Amino acid sequence: MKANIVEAIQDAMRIALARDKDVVVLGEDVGKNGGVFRATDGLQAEFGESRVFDTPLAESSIAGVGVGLAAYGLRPICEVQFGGFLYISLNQIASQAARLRLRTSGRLQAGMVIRAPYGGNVRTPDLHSDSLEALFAHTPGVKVAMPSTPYNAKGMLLAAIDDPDPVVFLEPMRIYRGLRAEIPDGHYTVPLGEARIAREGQDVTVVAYGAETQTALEAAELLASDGIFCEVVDLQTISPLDAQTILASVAKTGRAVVVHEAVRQAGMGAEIAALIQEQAFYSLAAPVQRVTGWNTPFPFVQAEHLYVPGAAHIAQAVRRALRD
Amino acid sequence: MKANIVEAIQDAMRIALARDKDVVVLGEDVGKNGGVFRATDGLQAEFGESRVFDTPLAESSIAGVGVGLAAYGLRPICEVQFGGFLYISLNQIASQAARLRLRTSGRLQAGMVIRAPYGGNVRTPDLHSDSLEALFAHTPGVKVAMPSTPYNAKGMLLAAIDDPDPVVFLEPMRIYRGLRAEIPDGHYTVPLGEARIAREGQDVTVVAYGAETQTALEAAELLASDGIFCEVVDLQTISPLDAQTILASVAKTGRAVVVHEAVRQAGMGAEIAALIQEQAFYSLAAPVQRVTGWNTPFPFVQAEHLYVPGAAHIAQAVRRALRD
Amino acid sequence: MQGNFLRPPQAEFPVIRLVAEDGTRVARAETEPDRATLLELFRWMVFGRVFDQRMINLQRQGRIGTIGTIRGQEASAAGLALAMRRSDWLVGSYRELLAYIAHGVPIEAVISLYRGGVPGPFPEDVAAMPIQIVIGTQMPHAAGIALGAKLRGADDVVVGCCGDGATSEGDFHEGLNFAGVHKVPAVFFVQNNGWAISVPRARQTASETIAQKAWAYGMPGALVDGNDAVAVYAVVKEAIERARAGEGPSLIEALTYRVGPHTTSDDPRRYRTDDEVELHEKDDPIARLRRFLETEGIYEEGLQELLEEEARSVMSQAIERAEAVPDVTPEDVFDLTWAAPTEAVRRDRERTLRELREVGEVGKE
Amino acid sequence: MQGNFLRPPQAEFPVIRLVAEDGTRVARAETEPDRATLLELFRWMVFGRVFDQRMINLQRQGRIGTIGTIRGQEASAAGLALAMRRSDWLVGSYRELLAYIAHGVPIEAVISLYRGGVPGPFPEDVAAMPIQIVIGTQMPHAAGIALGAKLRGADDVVVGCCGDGATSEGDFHEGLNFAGVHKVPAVFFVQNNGWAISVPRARQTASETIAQKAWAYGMPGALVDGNDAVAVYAVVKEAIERARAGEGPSLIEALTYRVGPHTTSDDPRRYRTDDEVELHEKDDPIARLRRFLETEGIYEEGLQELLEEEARSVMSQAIERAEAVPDVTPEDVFDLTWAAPTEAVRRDRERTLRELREVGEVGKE
Ligand SMILES: Cc1ncc(C[n+]2csc(CCOP(=O)(O)OP(=O)(O)O)c2C)c(N)n1
Ligand SMILES: Cc1ncc(C[n+]2csc(CCOP(=O)(O)OP(=O)(O)O)c2C)c(N)n1
Ligand SMILES: [Mg+2]
Ligand SMILES: [Mg+2]
Repeated sequence: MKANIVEAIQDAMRIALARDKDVVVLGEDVGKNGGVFRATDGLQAEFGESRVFDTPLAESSIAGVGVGLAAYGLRPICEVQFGGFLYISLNQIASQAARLRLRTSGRLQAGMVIRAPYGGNVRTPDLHSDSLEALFAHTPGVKVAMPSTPYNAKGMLLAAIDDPDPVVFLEPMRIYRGLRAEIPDGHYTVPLGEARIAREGQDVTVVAYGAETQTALEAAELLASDGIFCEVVDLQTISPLDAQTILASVAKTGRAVVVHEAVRQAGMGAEIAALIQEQAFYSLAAPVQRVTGWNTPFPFVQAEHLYVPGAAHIAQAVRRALRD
Repeated sequence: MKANIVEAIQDAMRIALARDKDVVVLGEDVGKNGGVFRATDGLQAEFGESRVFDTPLAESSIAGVGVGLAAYGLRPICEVQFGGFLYISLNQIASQAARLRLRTSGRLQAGMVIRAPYGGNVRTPDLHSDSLEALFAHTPGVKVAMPSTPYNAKGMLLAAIDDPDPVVFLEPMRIYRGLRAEIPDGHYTVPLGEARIAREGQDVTVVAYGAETQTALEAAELLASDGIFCEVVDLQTISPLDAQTILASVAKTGRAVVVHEAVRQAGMGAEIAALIQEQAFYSLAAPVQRVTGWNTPFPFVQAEHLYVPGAAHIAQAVRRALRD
Repeated sequence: MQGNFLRPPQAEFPVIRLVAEDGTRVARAETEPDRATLLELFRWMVFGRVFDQRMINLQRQGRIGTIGTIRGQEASAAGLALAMRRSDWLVGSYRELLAYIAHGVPIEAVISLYRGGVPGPFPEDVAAMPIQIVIGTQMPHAAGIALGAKLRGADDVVVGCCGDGATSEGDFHEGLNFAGVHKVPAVFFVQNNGWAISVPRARQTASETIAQKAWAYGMPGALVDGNDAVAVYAVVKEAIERARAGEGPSLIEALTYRVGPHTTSDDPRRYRTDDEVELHEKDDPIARLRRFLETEGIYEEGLQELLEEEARSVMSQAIERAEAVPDVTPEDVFDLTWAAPTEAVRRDRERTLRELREVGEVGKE
Repeated sequence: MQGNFLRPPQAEFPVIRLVAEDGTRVARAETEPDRATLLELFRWMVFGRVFDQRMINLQRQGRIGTIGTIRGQEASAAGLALAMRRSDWLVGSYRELLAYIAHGVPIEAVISLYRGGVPGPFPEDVAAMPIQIVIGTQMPHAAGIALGAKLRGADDVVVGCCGDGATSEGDFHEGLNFAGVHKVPAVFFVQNNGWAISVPRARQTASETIAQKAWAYGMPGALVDGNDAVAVYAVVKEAIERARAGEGPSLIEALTYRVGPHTTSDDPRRYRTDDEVELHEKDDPIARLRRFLETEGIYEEGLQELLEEEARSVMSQAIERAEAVPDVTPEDVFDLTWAAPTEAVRRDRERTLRELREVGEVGKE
């Protein structure tokens, strides 16, 4: 079938709802409205109100009720309407979902998915564009998945729904619809914890994820016409971080650029740069470069195109990595 | 006067309450009880119930009411009883306090302090020992201060109370009382945003903060007897991060070890390692080492002494940095 | 033999109404608006209608971003704003735009915000928090500001507003509970417009009314017909005077209806019937107030048209001013993030700006 | 002329009591405990008293960490636990330790937890969430578990417990509101022991009772004498049966008193008078039930002493078992963090363990 990312995600939920009656979908406006991005469109009509249902407007309890459902043995897929509102869910995710297994010596676990669209350049209002993946990457016990294509969006979401650990699933709002591709019908998974090589190259490793993977690929294309060949690593899962794939690429290229649209300080770029210099110090020909959002809150719409790294920003950093 | 850290903090609040009638202290049990660690002991009796008062048991509103008080022009010092509960306050701090100035074009600002004890090896119950500084370091618009001595505890808290930006002030529970020192009477400040050299040395730079500064100093002492001389950089302010002081030290030593008790992945150690390799790549003789908590939640008490880096862990990393 | 220990909910809140749908008076109140205020109410409501339509048009033309609609809710917004002093604090959200403007916030500041720019500082004499987007978070702020006023011994009152959906958030609870315990001078005003995007009020809470939630916080509550501007004004006025007199906070539920879509991005046909909307459209707050003014002999022929004309021209000027405001720069964003930037912030700002400049050059290659 | 639009709180909740302080019966209820259950209640309450004292002693000896005290609250804990089926879920906190044990959680699991170790998995047939430390967070869990039971068509009921202080948390609100809307089979049980550490109930919420908060969620509420085990049992039983019958959730406030310190680290003299404590100490729930058993002719001479003896020996054995459990290892922590570790997790685990081993060697130098 041909699908864009939001359709791929919807397809994954439809398949999961059909194959496992313990799967339930909950969140604000996920029922009749089908979600503000239509990710759950038609699911309530197809599976009924006891499988797909609206919650009150309360993000802490969306996650917290999810923990309860999971403890009882169901497989909740909780939707938080925009990534920035995950701040409100964080306590239930980090202090509860992530630790249920530890606290019960494995007797109970919070096998649940928390889905949220994230990211900027979509002209959304305040706090709708934030990228909070680093907060969850700093929270062992939850996995963090961030798809970049219709294929991995569907496959990773199906993997996340099957996963016995809680998974925060951050969807690239900016490319929800822009990217359309052929994906397999029916059930398949893209395993959590594995990065993929999105483009091969030998000069510089560009590590990206989510919507920025596409931007990194654009940059690679730009640079290729100048004879600079980037290897683009698409992390897919942000946590646990697949260090091996990154390191294997850097072993080849000796140079790396890490890209994300989240705030720079204490973001994933820091973790990846730290990891590369730790493990591949002697194969590094230049410092790892970071291309990120600024050390400011996500700005007003008028400045967002400057805040979210574009292909030119990435290309600039690649050139810097090569200059050094 | 001679004071331990908790007394220094109390002294700072007493001075601030006395010199500025807009300063108020609020939180759970801060009134009659004087706080579960006695940090606010006697303050209500001295300044009255309208200056020092208990709140309902609700951490989101402790921060949120603080935002309102600050917007009105007061200088709230909010206490969150244990660092782990900052997860609940995070939304009000990150989505509100940190952005009030931006949203009002500078007309209003959340000049407030959120104090919380943090850290392990104190045999506290579940979620009482977490170190969440990285979440706040990833939140531009809030400053993060973490004292390590009675002197900087008092001076930084007084600076934080004066600061027009919101400050998350994380207090090293483990050395609240263990460390006693002479500190100046009366008002003085230790400026936010400046690290200090806690011990000079030329072989390896050890970057630490909070309670781990003391552990790093212990490690330095251990190593000195083996002829290894560490320079210990005490960050004092975690965010904004004083890169210059770190880089100046690494320029001298060529080797660095970063220490914290928080979770390793996406922690401050990552940011500091990333920064050093970015800015001091060619003076680095070995990869920056991280000595941190594990990539697990803070464990049960029986394992905490293994989780929280001890002097031996730090010494081990210093030797590793020298071996490379 | 005892049993049935569990007491089912019993709070009954009759809907307070002073003017019936057909514009006839049904009751009088001490705190109701005088003649001048009645005309002001009408003027602002008419303005609100024009404002709403113009903003929707601007959005359609791509000149502003997504915007919430306020059609049908003009009486609640105007009634609440006019019952306040300018020095009283307004703490609300995107659904209270009309209240913000009537309270003194420049229209161009609101337009700037929806143009994706900085709103610019509100005037010094307008007491208001920023227009909140993160649902419910403003309620603890309202409690905090009101506590500030109480501690300072000022006679400012705070009006904290939110929607029916927002009442489900933890922050709604924490804010009102705090306000109750500290007996602060605040009025909590919930515009119950029947919907939170696609979620109907009945799926938001099993509580029969939102007004009765007041009792959970030890404060009085009131349920007012939110399409009756006269009643909204009177009830809010009573609550504000009570708060100003030191008698503590209260909670008002204004029963109204969102006639338009949630925002310009919303398609309400997905979740509600046209019949339902039509039914509510008939109860137009502007028409109701106009009929009342007519009955009272206050309305002068052609007034509404005049006010509409005036509103259109005011809007055109405001749009012009807003569109003349230069776009936000990265410098603005850095400089508004920190009040006291440290050396590291200054260096980081410079690095970021340098990289942006370089990319600009790369772009020009 | 109308006015006084604001309706002050009016919910009146009489305290439900079946047995008076002096042990005489004041009322009967359909759902009250039978003879066997009365003796069970007494047995568990006596056990609770012994348990509490032993835990405090262990703490003083440094054999366990800080522990909350439950003295004075035994009737609430036992009454609630015995009204449940074992397959009903208990979702509570550190103040419900006695309820957990009476519900089937092994004593040594509780002791292990306070020894700073893993509690070990609860037995398969005990339906309970872990003993919650993060105040209020368990209330949405209770709602979620109850929704799970409803969706599965199971007849399990969930009892979600917390203290009076916890009612201020946003999660309390969100959990109960969710439960109300989805009409789940849950009973929310608040042990109002007068204090949240040093904050008295009156400073926690301005609401006259906690029971009346039920109405804000569209559910029935009840206020029960929490020192009357017979009444607690009867009221909880009624609420559970109602929930099991599909009639939805309810909220019970049990009025009791924390006679001891908040925990072994707390010094209550800082914030309350000895007089207040003495006053409450007189109303000892164990003495009350014993007098009632005597009046009813169920009590046999020496029973309490026998039960105390039994409890002491059970505790000694449990302590022995708990102390025989090996300390938590880093391996345990890693292996309990992830159910499905990835390759990166395995490598990270190995690195961490290797570094720990190396440090161990360094330590031996
Ligand atoms: C914390 C948070 N969650 C979700 C949203 C997305 N959202 C915007 S408006 C809205 C519905 C609000 O309903 P209500 O409180 O009734 O106000 P109304 O829009 O009807 O005036 C939602 C869910 C948000 N802005 N903030
Ligand atoms: C979220 C959170 N905030 C603060 C604390 C610290 N704390 C532990 S018990 C307690 C008081 C709880 O009072 P209440 O809910 O009445 O229960 P009680 O202890 O009286 O049974 C506090 C503030 C905590 N454990 N969790
Ligand atoms: Mg609404
Ligand atoms: Mg209590």
